[in-house]
Amino acid sequence: MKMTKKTYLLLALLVAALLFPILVPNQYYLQILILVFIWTIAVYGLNTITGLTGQLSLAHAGFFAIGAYSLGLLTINAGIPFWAAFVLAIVITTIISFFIGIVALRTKSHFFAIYTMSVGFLIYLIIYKSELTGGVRGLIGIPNPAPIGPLTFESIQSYYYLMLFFLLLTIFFMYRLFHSLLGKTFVAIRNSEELAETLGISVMKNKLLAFVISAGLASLSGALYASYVRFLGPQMADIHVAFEILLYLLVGGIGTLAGPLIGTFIVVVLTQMLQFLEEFRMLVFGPIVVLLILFYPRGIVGGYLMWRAKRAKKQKVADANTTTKGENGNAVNH
Amino acid sequence: MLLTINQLTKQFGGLSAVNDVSAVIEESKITAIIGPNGAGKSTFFNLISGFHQPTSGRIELSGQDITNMRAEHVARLGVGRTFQTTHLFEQATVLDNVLIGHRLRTKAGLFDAIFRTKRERDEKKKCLDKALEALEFVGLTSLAYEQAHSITQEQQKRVAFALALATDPKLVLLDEPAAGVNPDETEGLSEVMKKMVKRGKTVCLIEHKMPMVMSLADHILVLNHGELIANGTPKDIQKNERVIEAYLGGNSNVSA
Amino acid sequence: MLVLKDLIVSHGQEDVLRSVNLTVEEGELVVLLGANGSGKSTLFHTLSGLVRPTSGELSFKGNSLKGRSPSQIVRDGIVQCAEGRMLFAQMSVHDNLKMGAFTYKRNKKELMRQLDYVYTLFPDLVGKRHSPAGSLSGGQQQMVAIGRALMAKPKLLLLDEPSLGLAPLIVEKMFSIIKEINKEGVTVLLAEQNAYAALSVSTRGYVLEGGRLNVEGTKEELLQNEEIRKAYIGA
Amino acid sequence: SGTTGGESGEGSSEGEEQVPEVSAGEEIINIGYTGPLSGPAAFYGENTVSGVRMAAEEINEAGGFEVGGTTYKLNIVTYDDQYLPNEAATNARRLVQEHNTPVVFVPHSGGVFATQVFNEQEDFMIAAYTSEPEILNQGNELTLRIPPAYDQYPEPFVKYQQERFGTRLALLPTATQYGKDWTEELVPVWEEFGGEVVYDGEVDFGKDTDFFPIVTNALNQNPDVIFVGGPSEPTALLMKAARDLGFEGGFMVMDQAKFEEMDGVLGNFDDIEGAIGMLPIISSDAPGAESFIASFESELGRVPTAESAFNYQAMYVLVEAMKLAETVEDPQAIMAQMDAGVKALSEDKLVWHLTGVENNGFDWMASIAAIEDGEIVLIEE
Amino acid sequence: MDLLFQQILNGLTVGSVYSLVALGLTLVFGILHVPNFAHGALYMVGAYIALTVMTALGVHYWIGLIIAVIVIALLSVLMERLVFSRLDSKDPLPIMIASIGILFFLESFAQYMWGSQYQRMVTPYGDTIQIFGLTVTMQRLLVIIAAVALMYALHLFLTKTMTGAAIIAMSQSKNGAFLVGINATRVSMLTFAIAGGLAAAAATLAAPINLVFPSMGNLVIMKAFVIIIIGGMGSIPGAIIGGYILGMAESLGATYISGDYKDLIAFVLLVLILTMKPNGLFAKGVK
Ligand SMILES: Nc1ncnc2c1ncn2[C@@H]1O[C@H](COP(=O)(O)OP(=O)(O)OP(=O)(O)O)[C@@H](O)[C@H]1O
Ligand SMILES: Nc1ncnc2c1ncn2[C@@H]1O[C@H](COP(=O)(O)OP(=O)(O)OP(=O)(O)O)[C@@H](O)[C@H]1O
Ligand SMILES: [Mg+2]
Ligand SMILES: [Mg+2]
Repeated sequence: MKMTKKTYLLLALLVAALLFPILVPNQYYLQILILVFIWTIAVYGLNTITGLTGQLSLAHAGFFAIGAYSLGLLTINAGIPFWAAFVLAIVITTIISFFIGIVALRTKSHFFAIYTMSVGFLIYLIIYKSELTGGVRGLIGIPNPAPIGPLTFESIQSYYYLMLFFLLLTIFFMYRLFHSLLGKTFVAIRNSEELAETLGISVMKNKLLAFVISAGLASLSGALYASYVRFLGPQMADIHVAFEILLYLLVGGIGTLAGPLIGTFIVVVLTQMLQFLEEFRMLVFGPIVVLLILFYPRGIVGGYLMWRAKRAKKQKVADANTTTKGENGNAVNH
Repeated sequence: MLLTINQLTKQFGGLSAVNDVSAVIEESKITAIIGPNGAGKSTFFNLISGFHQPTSGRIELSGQDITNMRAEHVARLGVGRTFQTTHLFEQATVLDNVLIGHRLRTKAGLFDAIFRTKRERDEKKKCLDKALEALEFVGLTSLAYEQAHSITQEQQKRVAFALALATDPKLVLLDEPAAGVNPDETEGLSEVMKKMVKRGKTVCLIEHKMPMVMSLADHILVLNHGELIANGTPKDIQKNERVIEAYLGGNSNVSA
Repeated sequence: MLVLKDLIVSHGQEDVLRSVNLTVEEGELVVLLGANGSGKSTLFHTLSGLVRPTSGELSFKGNSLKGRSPSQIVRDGIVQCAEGRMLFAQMSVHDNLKMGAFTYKRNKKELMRQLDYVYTLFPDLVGKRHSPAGSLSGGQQQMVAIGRALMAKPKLLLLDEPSLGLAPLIVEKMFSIIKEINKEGVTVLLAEQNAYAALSVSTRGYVLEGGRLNVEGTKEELLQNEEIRKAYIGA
Repeated sequence: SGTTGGESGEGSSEGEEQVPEVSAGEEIINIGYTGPLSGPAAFYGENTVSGVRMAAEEINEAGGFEVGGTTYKLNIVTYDDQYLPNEAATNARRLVQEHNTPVVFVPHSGGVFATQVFNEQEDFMIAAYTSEPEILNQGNELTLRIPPAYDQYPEPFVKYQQERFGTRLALLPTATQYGKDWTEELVPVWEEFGGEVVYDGEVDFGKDTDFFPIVTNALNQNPDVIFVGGPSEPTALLMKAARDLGFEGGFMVMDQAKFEEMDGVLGNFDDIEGAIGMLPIISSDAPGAESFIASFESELGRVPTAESAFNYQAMYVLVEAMKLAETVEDPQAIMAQMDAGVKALSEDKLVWHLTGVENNGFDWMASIAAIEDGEIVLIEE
Repeated sequence: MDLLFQQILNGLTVGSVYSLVALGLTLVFGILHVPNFAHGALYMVGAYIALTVMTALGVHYWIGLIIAVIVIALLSVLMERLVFSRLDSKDPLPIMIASIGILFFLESFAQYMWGSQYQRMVTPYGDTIQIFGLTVTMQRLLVIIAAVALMYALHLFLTKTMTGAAIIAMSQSKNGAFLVGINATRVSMLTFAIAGGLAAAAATLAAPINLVFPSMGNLVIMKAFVIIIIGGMGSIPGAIIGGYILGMAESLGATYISGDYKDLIAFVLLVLILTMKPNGLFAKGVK
């Protein structure tokens, strides 16, 4: 019964998402949702390596940027058709991430975090200094996504559906991954690399796979970003972007399936709502982040899951108590 | 011979934790390794299971050279192990722990995961069956859905057994399986080990609990300062002067 | 000296200790027996202030221990050698032992004397004094842990399964050391699986079952109790 | 929804009623702004927006302006974008959707590029405060460049310095695109007049903690003149580092750095004797400068910089153009009247010599100054 | 030759600042087991406090420095009490995010309090002097001397006193520290205080050779991360040596390799070192 209730809820959400542009013809709201969709995909990417596999990567702003810049450069400089460039951009990023992963994954825990932070910073500096990428000026003139059959991508509504499509695809992908043997293997590595290794799991190979998947998702997100914003600057590879992605993930709930979507939505909307504070919004935003982490260290979805588990346990204990009451009485009589 | 060890040496800095040890471990038997603290027993296990690489010497498993193989590879060839301090996936249920134990015998990858192929479904079922079987073997079926960190020491030891068994090993290395377990339950663990041998596994254990070792082991290796000082049946060992002096002590409660 | 009344301790939703009553008189060596998971370590953690009780009374030398921090409790003279050892893995053995004297750190002379005493109790450690504690074998680490607890000059020493992972020779030796320490006036509360050896050196014992102290008695009484022999001595 | 209207003074966050009062028959027209109001570039953002605000307040106080029989008052709606292009685009959408702004001020090139993607489609004008030449090469008809083009500076700079100090030049500009573009403009001129470049470096003001190492390297080549530029204060410090390390030649200062702001860091102009750069707005001899400087000082408690002045000017011109176009809503029509708007502006509102609008960019007269004997001296106009 | 020595001197100056900041970071790492991103913000606020008391109260530079050290030490302790002590030390990610939240807050706070413009701290030691043909400002010499003195004092404290040893012990086993009677609360407060104090001292020493502005901490903190990784997390000598290695690499790299790619040096160095030694240079080989 519970299952169906959940399914109904999800269906309702889906229908709402599909109807939104028709019911609410506000471009600003659409813009926000489009950005939420794009970011969420990157957050799912980070969730794969950090949430599932337990390796905190701070290089993901870099992969996001590589995906975006690859698309930009392939379409502008090489003149490759849009969708071919789109696929190539993701392929290029995964190849790059493969080589970075081979080296970076030899380091563990915070070493890995800072190592990837440095890699991210190097990617940023390369984009920033290189002539090819347009340096500080950035990359201008990325074309609209080419029409696919009768579908064209000019209006903001069409962009909305395009991003929604890729988001749903990503969620489906993550859902399958979460419930697969491979997903369970990733989680085992997160729990203990040492033990996983004694159990004959090739830790390096699995971590590398998770890393490449996660970079691939980040680059998908980057390529979508490039096709939507159509201007790229080096600041998109900045470490702050990596922090931001991480923040979305943590607010939502790391290692959970729904966390990335919920976290990204909440944080993006919250930052927009705090706009009225102008230059002082960080003065409020910072403490909100701290409070959230203090009270929900596992994020919103993680907090909910814990609450549910606790409630289930309480129920069990209560049930057990009613049955053991009798025994207790006996013990006293003894 | 299931396992043949030839002049194995491991040095940490200047210290020889294992020094020129040669020994064999027979198939379908229980071999116990005993010796004082710091004698190099755990290091010995670590070398066999590929956790450490030996400084010199050679290890063969059923004739195959595994001397410098990495742990994961050794496990796939059929060596399962437990650690001295119990080591489980703490943040997972008992069942999920054991389920992952069989992962090394499966092949499903990313493609299978996403498209939920037949292979994925079959292998998942296989892992589950294997896990349930292993849990039943150690008598923990009822705890399958508990979190691994919330069960007792002795139960955790059993989960560790199940985990090792789920890998389908030929040889099981158990590092002090009964440490911190009370006598009553120690017997229970002994039974499990005997059962393993009955099922065709070869068991090799490190233990300081002499009553258990003496009644259980077919064969005993004694290490001291990294060197093999004695090698024989429990009876031989109990009488061995060097072992008594270095390890057992005069009035040890060997048969208590 | 130590009095526990109706102590209840829980981990999350579940009560681990359910109404424990226990007393230890000055100079005694009391053994705590109990199956795995019966709550021995939890009791010890509560005494050291690492876990807060849900309800009940604890007092040491007539003063309540409620609300006292772990460091204050150590200063009061209750020192624990914990299961799992909790050593400073990257510090040398020597420094680990020195840290044991933290509560009287300014008294260098006393510190040195105590250090000598510990090294005579565990001569194996002398050769390892400059090695990081984490690189020692399991049994050697156990010695460091006991040594470190002794460095604090406890009035009441809590030993949680000190024989865990020790070679028979050392176990024997350790029990005689415990007895010796006790003779020198340190009160000891000892949790053990090795019931026979533990009871042999003790004055009294308790048996903890499922979070309750069900049986209490002198060494002789417990050694003769059939059920206990069967469950904890195994012969 | 966003705060609207004139947030005045740095650091005052109390929310005064900011939408201007309107009496019967009057209407409010919203003008948008998105820029860095927090983060590392916040000071710059504040400088740009305060110019726009001051102009709007003055116009409102003077009773607003009349277009097609209706009197309008201006309301400035601001959003923070932290210098990020996509945030700027989001803000622009929001401004247009929720506040109906026909014009959005964007003070950074990234934000302009990201907004240019849809501004023609969504029908609003970008008032771009950036000297980035590319923004006008996109064929975007609704983009207005506010600041002066920098190609007028190199020649007088080079002439003055080669005459005074010599022909050996060390390059130490800021490591931004603007710095690079400037350098590319300058170097050919320097060489054309017979000079040589002896050291080619750049300084990343966002990342360097200490300027001594790079300045040491530059001085090792014995230059006569050093080309510097970037944010005023660290640029000043860079020049001081050169003096500390024994440099006695002259400086050419990119227009991004302002002498008046260096004063605050150095206390006086002794260390930058022999520098040539842009005339500070406070030394402007344009008819409207004095009153602008005075009211800026009284409101913000410090001297205005070019960023404030140029944006202030732009706001005034915009209103003139709206009047001439007889619409407050049609950006195309307003854009078409920009040049006429400049010419229609009354003299006493000119804070600098603005001559017209050419190719969608404001045409300012170059004003160059140098430090001679510790004083700012006007070199050329 | 002169150029070389001049650059070595420059490298020593920056290296000193890096080392002081990295030292505080590495100490706090021992408690949190996570790099504290807010540490750079403490550095920045430290500079503002010193600047403010110097200009507003007109106190001498040294008094300003001492006040800044005290205030930041307190602020750092406050951070520990209000936030970090309430988070589960076994779970690194929430701690990291909390520290990022604090970073956002402090930067924004500084902008609110002191504005976002660049400010200059005037030093009484602004004179330049010539030694052995090298040009140095007094302030730069002071940075080097004061930093070395501070580091030596800290070294003595950590190795020669039990309280110092307690800081190290805490970082290795919190429960172990409890069991020997270390007041863990006090030790972690002390550690945060020292780390904050060091950051404020470094900032006040370095401020006169650069400027004071809200994001000034970002410059230093990224490099401090690199340093403590190179030096091995939690390693005190590692932090000091790492700081000087980086300072030297930057000033000499700018001269002999490439001025343009000087910023890359730190990160390339890190990537190279970790590629060869995944646990850092000074990591102790213990499981
Ligand atoms: N990683 C290591 N680095 C340095 N020395 C080590 C390391 N591992 C073990 N040793 C040393 O090697 C020796 C053997 O250790 P090992 O753990 O094998 O002993 P053990 O026989 O298992 O002892 P126990 O019965 O106490 O567990 C010890 O002296 C120990 O200090
Ligand atoms: N942190 C914890 N969270 C939840 N449950 C716990 C925790 N620690 C202990 N328990 C549970 O409390 C009970 C008592 O554990 P405790 O460690 O005190 O037993 P013990 O008598 O010391 O056992 P052993 O002989 O194995 O050391 C066990 O059921 C255990 O699973
Ligand atoms: Mg061992
Ligand atoms: Mg216990």
